[in-house]
Amino acid sequence: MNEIVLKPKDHTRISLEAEVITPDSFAGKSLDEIENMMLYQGNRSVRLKERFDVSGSPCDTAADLRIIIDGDAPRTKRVGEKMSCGEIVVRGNIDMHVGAEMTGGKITVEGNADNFVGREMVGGLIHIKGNALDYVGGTARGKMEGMRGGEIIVDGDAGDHVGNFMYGGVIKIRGNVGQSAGQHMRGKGTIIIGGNSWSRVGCEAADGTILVKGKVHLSTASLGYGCIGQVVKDPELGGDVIEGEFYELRADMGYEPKCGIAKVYASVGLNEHILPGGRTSVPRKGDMPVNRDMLPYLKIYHEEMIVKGGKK
Amino acid sequence: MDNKLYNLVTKEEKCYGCGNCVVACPVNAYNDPAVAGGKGPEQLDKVIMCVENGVIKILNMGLCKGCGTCIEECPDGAIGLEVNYTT
Amino acid sequence: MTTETELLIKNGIVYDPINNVDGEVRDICIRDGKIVDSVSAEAKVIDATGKAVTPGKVECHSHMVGITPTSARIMRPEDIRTRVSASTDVRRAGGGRTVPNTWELGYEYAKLGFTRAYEAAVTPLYSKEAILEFNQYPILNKGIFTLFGNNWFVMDYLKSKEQDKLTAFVSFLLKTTGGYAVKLVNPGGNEAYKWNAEWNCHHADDPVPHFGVTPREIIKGLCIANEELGLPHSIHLHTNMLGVPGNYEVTLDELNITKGIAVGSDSGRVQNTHITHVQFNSFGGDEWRTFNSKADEIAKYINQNDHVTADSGNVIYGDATTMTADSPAEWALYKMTHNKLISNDTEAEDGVGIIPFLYSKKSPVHSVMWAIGLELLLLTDPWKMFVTTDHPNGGVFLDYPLIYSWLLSKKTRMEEAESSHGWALKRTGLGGIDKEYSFYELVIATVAGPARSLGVAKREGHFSNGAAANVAIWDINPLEDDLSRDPQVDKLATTAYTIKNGEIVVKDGTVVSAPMTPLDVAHAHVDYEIQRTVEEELKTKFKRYYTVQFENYIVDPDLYLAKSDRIDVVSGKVHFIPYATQTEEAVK
Amino acid sequence: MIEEKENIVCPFCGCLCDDGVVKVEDNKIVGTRNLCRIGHKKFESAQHGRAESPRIRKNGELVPVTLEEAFDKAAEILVNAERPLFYGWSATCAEATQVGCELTEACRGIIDCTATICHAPSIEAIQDQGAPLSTLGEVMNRADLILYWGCNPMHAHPRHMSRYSVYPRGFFRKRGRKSRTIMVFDPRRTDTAKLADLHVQISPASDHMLVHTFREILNSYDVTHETVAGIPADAIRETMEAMAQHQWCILFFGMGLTQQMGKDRNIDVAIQLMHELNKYIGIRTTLMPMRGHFNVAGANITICSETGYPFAVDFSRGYPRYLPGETSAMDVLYRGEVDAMLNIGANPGTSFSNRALSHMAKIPLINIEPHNQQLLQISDVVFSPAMVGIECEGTAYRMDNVPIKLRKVVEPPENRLPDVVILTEILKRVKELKGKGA
Amino acid sequence: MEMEFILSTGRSIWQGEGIEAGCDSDLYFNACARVEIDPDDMERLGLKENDTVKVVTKYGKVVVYAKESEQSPHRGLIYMPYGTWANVLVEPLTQCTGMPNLKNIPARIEKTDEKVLGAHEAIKYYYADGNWEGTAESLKSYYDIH
Repeated sequence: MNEIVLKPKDHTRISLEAEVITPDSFAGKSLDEIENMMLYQGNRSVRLKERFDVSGSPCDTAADLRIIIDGDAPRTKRVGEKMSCGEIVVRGNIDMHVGAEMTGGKITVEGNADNFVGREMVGGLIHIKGNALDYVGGTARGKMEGMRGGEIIVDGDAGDHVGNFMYGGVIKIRGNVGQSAGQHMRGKGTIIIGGNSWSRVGCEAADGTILVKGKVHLSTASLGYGCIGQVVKDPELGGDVIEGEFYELRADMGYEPKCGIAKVYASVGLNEHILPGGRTSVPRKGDMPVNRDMLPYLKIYHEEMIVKGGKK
Repeated sequence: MDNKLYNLVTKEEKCYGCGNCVVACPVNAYNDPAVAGGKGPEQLDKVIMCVENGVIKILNMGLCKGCGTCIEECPDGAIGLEVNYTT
Repeated sequence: MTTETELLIKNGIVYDPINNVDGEVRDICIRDGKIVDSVSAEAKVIDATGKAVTPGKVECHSHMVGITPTSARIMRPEDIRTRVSASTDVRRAGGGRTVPNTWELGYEYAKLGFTRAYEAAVTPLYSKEAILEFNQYPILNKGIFTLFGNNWFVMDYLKSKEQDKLTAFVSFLLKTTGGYAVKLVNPGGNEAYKWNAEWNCHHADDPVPHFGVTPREIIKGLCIANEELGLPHSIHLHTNMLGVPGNYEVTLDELNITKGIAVGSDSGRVQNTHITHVQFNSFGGDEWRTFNSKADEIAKYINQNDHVTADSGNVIYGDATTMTADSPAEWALYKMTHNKLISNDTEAEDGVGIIPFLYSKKSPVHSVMWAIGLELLLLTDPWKMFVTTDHPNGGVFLDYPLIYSWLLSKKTRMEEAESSHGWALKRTGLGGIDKEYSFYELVIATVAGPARSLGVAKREGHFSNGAAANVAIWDINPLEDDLSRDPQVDKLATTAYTIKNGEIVVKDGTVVSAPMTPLDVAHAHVDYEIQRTVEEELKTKFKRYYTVQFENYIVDPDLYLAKSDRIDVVSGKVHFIPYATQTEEAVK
Repeated sequence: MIEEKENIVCPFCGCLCDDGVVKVEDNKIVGTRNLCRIGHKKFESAQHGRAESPRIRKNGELVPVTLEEAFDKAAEILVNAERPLFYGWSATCAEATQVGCELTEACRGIIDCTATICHAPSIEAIQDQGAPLSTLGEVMNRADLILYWGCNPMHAHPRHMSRYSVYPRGFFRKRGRKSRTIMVFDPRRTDTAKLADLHVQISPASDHMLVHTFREILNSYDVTHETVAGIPADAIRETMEAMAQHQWCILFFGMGLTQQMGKDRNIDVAIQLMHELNKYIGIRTTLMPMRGHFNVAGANITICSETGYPFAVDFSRGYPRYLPGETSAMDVLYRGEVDAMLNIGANPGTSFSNRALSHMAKIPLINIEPHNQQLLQISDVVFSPAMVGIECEGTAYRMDNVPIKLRKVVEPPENRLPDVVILTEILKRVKELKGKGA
Repeated sequence: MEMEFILSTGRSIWQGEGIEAGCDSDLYFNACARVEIDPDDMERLGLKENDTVKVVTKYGKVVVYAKESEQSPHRGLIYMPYGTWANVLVEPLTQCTGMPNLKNIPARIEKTDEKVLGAHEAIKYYYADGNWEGTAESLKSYYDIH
C-alpha cells in the first residue's frame, strides 16, 4: 500500500474545500503535481502545498494508494468526496462532507467529524472514531434518494437526523444519537444505535430497520403506531447478530405507499414507556411526556449531548 | 356627550389598533362595504369608530346600538360599555 | 452598438416559409436591427456558405417566470444542483435543468436559436412578480398569457349574460396587468377543486359549483370577447380532463364550441382557438389498462378545421416537473406518485399545482404518451401543429433537438420506440407512419407557424423588408446532408450564430452579448362608456372579495412596464409601438 | 394644510396592509388611520432618530464622510474579502434584492435573508414534502376552520385576524366571525387564544407529538397514551372530530413550530397531516407560514428566481450552491468563516444570537440602516438610506407571496438615496476594482 | 430561591412598537428588557413586579426585570420578547437548518441587584468587547474543541 502523507500546517478560520484529496485524483501523479493541486478557500484558490506538507510515495493505481492526513484538520471539507477506491486515514478532526457520494474505498477518522458524514454514499466504509455531528449518512436538501449502500461506523456520539432519506447501506453508531434517527427512510437501510436516542426514531420512515440498544427517551406517536410486535431475541442486522431482547415496533403507518414496513427494535429493559397502545388494546396508563413536563427531556437534549459541547 | 343610555369607553394605552372591533361591529359592516370586507372604513360619517394613530377612536356614538360585539372581540379589554342608569 | 451596425449574411441557404422560400442560396442584409435590401460595402460580413439560415425560433408555450416556476424552484433545489454554470463577464451565474433561474433560461433558449418566448400561465394577482422576473430575462422578446378560465368576474358576467361587459373586462385586465393573450386552463374545473380536492368539471357541460356556468359558456364567451377586441393572438385553450384516459372526446367537443366565430384581427392569424399541449388531451381507452392513442382523430379534426392551431406538448423520457394551473390533474398525479406536491389557490382567480415526475422508458403509459406526441406532429399540417414539450411538464426545452431528430428521421424514431415499452408501437399508430419532416417543414413548425398563430408575423419570423433582424444560422447543410439518415442532433442543439435585432448574441454555442429586451403588452381599446361602468363594478366587488385594494391591484406602468412594447388594437387593426418611440412620444 | 394619502402600504409585518391612510403636512407625517399600533409607530417615527448619513469608523469613532468616499471604502472591503456575507434583504424592496444578487455574484460571497431566523425550516420542509398553499383572499372567502399553531397574530400581525382570516365577511362566509371556528395551539394562554373557540394548551416543545397523534387518528389508529403532549386522549379525539366537521381549513403556523428543537421536522409532519386531511377526510386544507418581516417572502422569491435557491446561496466557486448548515448566515458567523459583511434591511442587533454578534464585532461590517439602531456600535461603514415604502417606491411580497407595490409618502431628507441606488453604486465600484485587479 | 424553567422567546406588540421607535428609546427598553413569569411561579420565587433577576441558561447570563405575564397561565414557562437581552441566552447551534434554537431552552432564574443595561451598553458589554467568551465559559462549544 503506497502512502502519501499530508501534514496540515496552520488551519485558517475560513474552511478549505479539498475534494481533490482522494486516491482517484492522486493516482498516477507525481509528488509536485499533487503539491500544486488546487484547493478552494472562500472565493480564493490555494495550492495544496500552502496548507499541507506533502511527502510519501505516489503510485499509479488508486486502489493501493493510502492518503494519511496526520494531524488536526478541523477546517478541511469534502475530503474523500466521490472516491471509488483506495484508503484515507485522518489522524485528528475533520470537517463536513467527509466521504460524500463515495462509491468505494475506506476512510478512517481518528478524531471528530462534522455534519454530513458519508452524504448520499453508494459504497465503501467510513469509520469515525470520535463523534460525528448531524446528518450522518444523510442527504442534501430536496433530494428524495439518500445513502444507497456502504457502511458508516461512528464510535462516539452522533447528532440529529442520522440516515435521512436512506435507501440502503448500514450505519452503526456506538454512542448516543439526537432526534429523528432514520427520518424518511425509503429503502432497505439499517441503522444500529448503541446508546440512547432522544426521540422521533423512524419518523415518517417507509422502509428499512432501526435498532436502538439504549433508551428512546421520548416516543413520538410514530412509534406508537401499529400493534405491539413480538419480542425478538438476538436479531441479525447489518451482517452481525445483536444480542439482547428487543420489542419489534412498526414505524410510520401513515406513510403511503408502504405503510409501516419499516421496523424499529427497541431494547426490552428500557423502553416500556414508549410501547404503543395499538389498535385494539386500551391506551397505556401514563403520560407522554411523563407528568406532562418536558423540562427533564430538554435538559438531556441541551446539556448531556456530548456532541453539542455538553459535560463529558 | 349626548344623553344616551350607554357610552363606549376606550382605554387607548391598552389598545393594539388591531381593528377587530371596527370590523366585527354589525353597524360598521352594514354601512360601509369596505369594513365588511375587512378593510379600513372609507365613509367616516357612517361608522361608529375607526383606528386612528394606531389606537381606537369613537367617531359617531349615535349610531351605536349597544350590542357589545366589540367588547367581546377585544383581546385586551381596551373598549368597554358604560351604561348610565340614572337618566 | 445596435444603431449604426450593418450586417451581411453571405450566400446562406435561406428558409423563409412565410415568403415560401425553401432553401435558396441568398444574401441577407441587416441595418439598424431591420432586414433591408442592400447594405454598404463596409458592412460586417458573416460567411454562411453551406449553412442553413432561418428566422429566429418562437417558443409559443413554456413555464418560465411567475409564481408557478418560482415555487417549483424553491421546492426543487436538487434540480438546480444537477446542472450549474459559473458566471463569466457576459453571463450571469445560474443553473437548473427543469426549473433553471431566469438568466439561465434566456441564455439557453438563445443558444437553441430562439428569439421570442411566451410565459404560458400567470394569474393576474401575481403578474407583478412575473414582470419583475421577465425584466431579468435576457435576449428573447417575451409576453405573458393571463389566466381567465376560472376568474370570478368572467363567470359573473357569463352568468348574467353580459357579453359586452365581459369584453371590456378582458381588455381592462390585459392592459392593467401587462398581459398579451387570453389563457384558459381547465375552465371551471379549478374553481370546483378549490372546494374539494376530488371535484372537477368532467366535460364541457358540467356546471361550476355556485356560479352554475359550464365550461362551454366560458370558452365561447371568452373567444367572442377575444375576437371582438381583435387581440393579436387567439384564446390559448387548455381543455378539461387533462391526463385522463378517454379525454379525446372532451377535447373534440370543446374544439367544436368556437367553430363558427369569425377572426376579428388583422395580425395575420387564421385561427380563433389555439389548443395547447394537445398530447395530454388525446388519450383513448376508458382506464389505464385499456389506454391507447387517439392522435389520429385529433390530427384529422385539426387538419379539416382552419379555426384551430395547436402545439404538441411532447413527452421526453427523464426527470421533469409538472406544473400547471390544472390543480385537479396534479392532485391525481400526487395520489399516484406520493411525490412532493405544491398546490396554491389564488383568490377569485386560478390555482396551480406542481409535482416532480419521472418519465421512464419501462412504463407502458409513458411510452404511449411519448408516441402520441410524435404521431400528432407527423399526421398534422406543420402550419397548425407546433413543436413544444410544455416545458417542463412533458420534458425540458434543452431536449428539443431530440424531438427534431425523431421528426427528421424515421430510423432514430423507431430505435427509440423499440427501446421503450411494447405499448409504444402496439397501442399507437406510430409504427405505420413513414412521414419524415423536411428541414423546411421543421422551420414551419418552429418558426413560421407559431409566429403567425401568435400574431407577430407582421413584424417578425420572416426575411421581407422591414422585419426585425432575428436570424439563426445553423451549421447544417440540408441540401447535401441526408437528414433522415443522420439528423445531426448536436448541430441542432446549438446555433453557429444567433442574431437578435441585428446584434450577434450567440457565436458557436457561447453567449457573446446579452441585451435586455422589452415585454409585449396588449392595449385593446373599448368604448369609454362600458369601460367606466365595468371599472365601477370592479371597485365595489374588490372591497368585498379581494384582500388587495383596487388601486394596488393595477400594475404601475412606470415602475414595472417601463421597457414594454405597446400593441394598440383599435377596432381590429394592430399597431405596434416599440417602447423606444413611446419615450419620444412622452417627451413630445 | 394636512393632505391625506390613501392606499398606503404599511412596511412592517407580513400582512402588508394596503388600506392605510397617512396624513402629511409639508413633508412631515402627522398621523395615520387604519394602521395598527406598530404600523402607526413606523410611520410616526420614520423621520425621527435618523442615523447621520455616510460615516466610516476611523480609529474607533464613526466619522461623517462624503458619499463617494463611503462607496469606495465599502467596495474596497467587499473586494478584498475572501468570504463576504450579504445579509438582510427583508426590509427592503425586491428591486434592491435583484441588485444585491448581482453584487454577491460579483464579489463571490454568500447571500442570505432573514428567513434563516424566521421561516427557513418551513422552506426546508416544503423541499421535502411540498405544501398545499393558498392566498389570504381564499381564506377570507372560503375558510370555516382557522388553526393558529405556534403563532400569536394579536402581537406579531395585529390586523391579521380583522383583515384576512376571522372577522371579514367573505363571499361564502357571509356572517364573518360566527361562520368560522378558531382553534389555537399554544403553550401560553396568549391574547389570540383568548379570542379562540378552542385553546389547546400543549406542554412546550411537544408539538411534534401532537401532530403525529392527529395523523394516527386519521390513519384509524388510537391515541397511544393517556395524555399526549399534555392533552388527555379523549380531548385529542374530540378536537379531531370537531376538525372533521368543516369544509375548508387553513393552518397558520409561526415561530412556535420553526424555532424550537426539531425545526423543519415539525413543519414536515404538519404538512403531511394537511395532505392526509385533504386525502382521507376530504376537507380542503391549506397552510400558510406567518412570515415576519414585510418583504422576507419577496427576498426568498427574488433570490430564488435570480440564483435558483431561496436563501443561503454561496457564490464562492462562481456558481450558486445551497446547503443550509454550511452556507447559511448563522452557521457561517458561528464558525467565524466570514471576513466581511454587508447588512441591509434587517436588524441583527435585536435578532442575532450571542456568538454570531460577537464575531460580527471583529470583522468589517457595512450597515445600510436608516435609524440609529444598536448595530451601529459594531459597524464600520454606515449608510442611512431612504426608507422603502415611506420615502421611495418598490415591490414587497405579502406572507402569501402576493406582490404589492409600496408607495412613496414623503420626500427623503437630503442626500439619503434609495437602497437600489446605493447598491448599484457599490456594484459599479466593485466591478471597476475587479476589472483592474484581474 | 432557584427554580428551573423552560425559556421561550418571541414577539410582543410592545417590542414591535419599541423597535420602530428606535432601540435607544425607553419604549424598547421597557418592552424587551423583561422576563414574563407566571403569577403562581412569581409567588413561589418570592418575586414582586419589576424586581431585577438574572436569567441563566447554558449559553449565557443576562440581568432583566421580572414582570407578571398577562398571557398566563403557563406554569414552568418563562417568556422573553426578542431583543438584545433575550439573544444572549439562546442556543446559537442550528442543527444544519440555519435556524438557531430560540425557544424551549432550560433556564434558571436568580434574584440579583445588578443594574439592567440599556440597549447600547448591552450590545457593547455582551458582544462588542468580546466579553461574551467570559460570560459563557461553560460553553466550550463543539466547534472550538474540534
